[in-house]
Amino acid sequence: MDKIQLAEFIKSLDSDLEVKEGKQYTEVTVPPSKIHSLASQLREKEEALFDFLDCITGVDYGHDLGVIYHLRSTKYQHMVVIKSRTTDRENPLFDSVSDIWETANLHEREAFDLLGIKFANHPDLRRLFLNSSWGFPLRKDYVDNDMITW
Amino acid sequence: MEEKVKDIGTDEQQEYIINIGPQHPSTHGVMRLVVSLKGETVKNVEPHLGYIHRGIEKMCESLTYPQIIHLTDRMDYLAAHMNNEVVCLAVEKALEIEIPDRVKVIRTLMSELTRIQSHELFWASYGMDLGGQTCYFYGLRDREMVLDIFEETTGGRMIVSYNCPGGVMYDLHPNFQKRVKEFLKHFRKVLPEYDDILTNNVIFHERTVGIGPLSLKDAISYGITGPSGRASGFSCDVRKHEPYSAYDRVNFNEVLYTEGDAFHRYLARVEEMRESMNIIDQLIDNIPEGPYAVKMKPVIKLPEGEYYQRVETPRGELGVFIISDGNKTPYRVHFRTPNFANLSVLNHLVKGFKIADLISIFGSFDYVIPDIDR
Amino acid sequence: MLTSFGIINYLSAQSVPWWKVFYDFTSLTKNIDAGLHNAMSPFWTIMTEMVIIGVLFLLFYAVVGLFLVYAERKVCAFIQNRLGPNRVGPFGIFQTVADLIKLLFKELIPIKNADHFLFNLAPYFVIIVNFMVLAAIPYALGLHAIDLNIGIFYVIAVSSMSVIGVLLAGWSSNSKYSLLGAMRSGAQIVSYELSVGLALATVVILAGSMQLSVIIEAQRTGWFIFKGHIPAVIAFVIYIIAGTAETNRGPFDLAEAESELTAGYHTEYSGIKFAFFYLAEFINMFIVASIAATVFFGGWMPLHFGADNGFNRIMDFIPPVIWFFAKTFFLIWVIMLFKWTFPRLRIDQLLTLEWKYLLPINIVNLLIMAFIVLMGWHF
Amino acid sequence: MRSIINYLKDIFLGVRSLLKGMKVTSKYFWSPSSIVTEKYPENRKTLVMLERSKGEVIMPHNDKNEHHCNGCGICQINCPNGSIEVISKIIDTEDGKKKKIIDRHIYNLGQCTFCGLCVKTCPSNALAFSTKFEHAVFNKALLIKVLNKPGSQLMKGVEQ
Repeated sequence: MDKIQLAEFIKSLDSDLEVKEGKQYTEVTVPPSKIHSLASQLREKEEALFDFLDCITGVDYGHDLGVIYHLRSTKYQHMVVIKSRTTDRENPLFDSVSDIWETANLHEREAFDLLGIKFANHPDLRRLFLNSSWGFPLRKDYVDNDMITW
Repeated sequence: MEEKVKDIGTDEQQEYIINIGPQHPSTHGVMRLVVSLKGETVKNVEPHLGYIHRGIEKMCESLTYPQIIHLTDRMDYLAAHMNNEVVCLAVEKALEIEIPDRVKVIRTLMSELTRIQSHELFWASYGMDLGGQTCYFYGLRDREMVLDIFEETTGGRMIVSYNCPGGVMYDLHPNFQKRVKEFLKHFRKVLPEYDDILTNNVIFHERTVGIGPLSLKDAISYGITGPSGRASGFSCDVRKHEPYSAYDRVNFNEVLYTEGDAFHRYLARVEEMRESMNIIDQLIDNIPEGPYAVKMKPVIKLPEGEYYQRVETPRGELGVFIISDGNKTPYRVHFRTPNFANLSVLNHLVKGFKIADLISIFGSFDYVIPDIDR
Repeated sequence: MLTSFGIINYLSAQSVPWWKVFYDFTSLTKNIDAGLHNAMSPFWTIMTEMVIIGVLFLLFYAVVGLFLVYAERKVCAFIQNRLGPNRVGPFGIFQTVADLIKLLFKELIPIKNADHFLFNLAPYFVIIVNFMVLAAIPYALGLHAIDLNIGIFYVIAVSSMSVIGVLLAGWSSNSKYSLLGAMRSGAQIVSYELSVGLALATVVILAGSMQLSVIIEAQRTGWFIFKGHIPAVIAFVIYIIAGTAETNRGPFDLAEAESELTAGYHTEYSGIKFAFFYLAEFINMFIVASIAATVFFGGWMPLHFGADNGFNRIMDFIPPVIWFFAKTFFLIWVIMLFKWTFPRLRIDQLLTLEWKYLLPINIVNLLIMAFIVLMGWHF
Repeated sequence: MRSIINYLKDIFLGVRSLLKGMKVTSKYFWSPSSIVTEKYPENRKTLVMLERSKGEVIMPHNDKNEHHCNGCGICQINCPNGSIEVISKIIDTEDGKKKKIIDRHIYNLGQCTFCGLCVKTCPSNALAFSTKFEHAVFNKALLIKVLNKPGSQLMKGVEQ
């Protein structure tokens, strides 16, 4: 399946999806509420079979907080990028995909730790690197008060 | 006395909890594993990270692209060259620069040398984890020759900082080819000794065969890449599936096994050293002439967009995801590091094995802790 | 007073060159004993002799312990293509002395929740057991503190007590690593006692006695490893494996298991108490090697083949002391080679090795040996 | 019967593999020429570092105490972790013009990560790496070095 067919296929899954051709990969923008259903369809459907999750990147866009998923199929070797954004900076909530790909467990904990993005239904959402009193360092409005100088 | 009896609690709560780390001989760095035991049998393992978290992703947001490279050296310090390369490849792809053939071959040669020295250190430290301390010194002895090759050309031994966007920092040293051939000759001689000491050793077999088996389905779901994934039959070699640099012009085998236990993870790495030697053999005499770097603008600005690039490090697939807003510094950089993904499977694998097997399984994944923490 | 101590008396009276002493210590010790008897009452004679022997053993313990630590470091360095200690003294021979002085001055860190009495007792337990075994070993002709008629039995019985010191150390430290190490060590030593005992029993059948001096005398016409041929070789291999395991050395160093339990049962010990454990480990190795040398390689007996012949007489020129220590240190080298070559076993594999392999082979071997002795098929 | 044969075969193969390993280690034990470690402080005289080895950043001066640095500050801009500070001053030249020259080139060895960007990007090749590697000092402040020697001047002919 080439990129165009893939884009057509993803469009057919849900009419709300915004599918566009990025520079490298097919990019799908999806509202936070639909991430889990889309992800499980991409994982299960025989035409797509995205069984390998490369990485989950949390991004602070200034106003919005977003999550970017890089998915790959080990059978067809094609790749898709799923993006999702929310404007809620206080309580950004996305659906966890750790029940679909086990590796998402740590990636989501990392995103939570560094950007404060929460994942619903995550089995074990705790800070990963930093202690609980620390801010969220990868947010653009993060101020480092303890700058070490010498 | 009475109180003490009360404290023991129910059978469920009776866990013998041991902290392995942050300072421990076999965690290979500062990492803490909280292990719940029943007798000597492991019930649960919980990794505690962050002891060496330096915020490299945050620091990258305030540095220009050439400056990022020296930080990536410090993630997976055993594969510093590949970490450099992945950023350079991403930048070059974004700028759509055509890279000279010489640079591609130099990068491939250096990558394979890096892979050999990293796997040598794995061999050395895995032997030491299992109690054969002599392995450690033999491994380091031969690794020293590779480090000398690095030092002669790049000036650095582990932290090479050899790549830059558009090429490499310096040309190859005139002695490079001679030294590499010397090393290969020596290494071909000592590799059978490695087998005699460890690979064929009956005690080593007892300690690793059948320990921590990982199925193909789990390997994909947990995102296990590199030799660890290939030991489970997961064909995930980026060099094969998405060739970069000069990998499209060399012949090599992707080492695949199906057992997925600690022994085959070990064996995959030892075999990869042989494959790497083959790749170097094919390239070392045909290094094309030409410039060692493209002339770049003094200030590199990436066009707005998102760029994802992956390479194969000795431990698995390393991905870099750069979001650029058109400035000279990236808007967001995310590293998909192989060790981070490989770590997630640890708890799944060790349950029900002995504490000695925990060390064996942990060692067989060849974790580099700074790469996990970043 | 000095003249009555015998040594000068002996040397002047016997009119033999002084170096002849090295071939036979019997008359020297007898003369000292006689001299002491002349000088004082029997009670004080025994007391004085015990003090002299005690001091000699203390010195011997320290010298052998320090030398073995040095030897181990050099041997492992050469195996690993390193130089090893080379700073203190020529070739670093005083390195271990310097280490000992450092350990003497180091603070003994008190552990808050440890059982202090047992915690302090444990290292001495290990050391005392060592001394008790050292007393029974014949170092040369006549250089033998007590020649018990149940020598081998005594050695087996006493040496197995050292596990109590290890268990005490692990239990009383109140540390999780220590406890795991001690429990492993307990299971290990109890199991491997069997193999050590049975392997030695094989030789006892061949020699017909448990007395070490008789066993050595029986090897005047050839060492047991040659006389008993196949069963003796099997017994020796089993003994050296089980002995290595009993001393908690690699590849059986599960009690320490550096990469798993940091330092096992002596994790919490510091300073000189740690040094006691450390020295005891090396003296244990010396004991295992010297017992093996005594029962399989004739102890101080020079290399003899058959009855009186020219070859035997040439071999007799080398003093028995040198024969004994050469054999012992060769075996120690082999044990060190084990440690620095092999990876460590897991606890269940360790027990499998003992109960499934060493013990059955050993029992069959014992039967074969008994049969061979009955039929007179040995040399 | 088969199980007994397998049992004995296991023992035989196991012992053989162990002996093979011991052969390798004892081979190295008896060949002192294979020792690779060196007696470091003693062999200082004969120790030759590889020429490109990154020991520290220096500013080469010729025998007339002249260097190439004109104080442009590109190394300072390129340094990723702020370990270089170039302080320049304005002087009057003989022909009455104002001119910017370097006052002090401050290099903090303690922060340097040896990425080599300063040496590579310097437009007038004023910086280089030396192979000196013995940097241990008792005071962190001693690691902050001034690279241009006192009284040194810009070499004639390399001015912009």
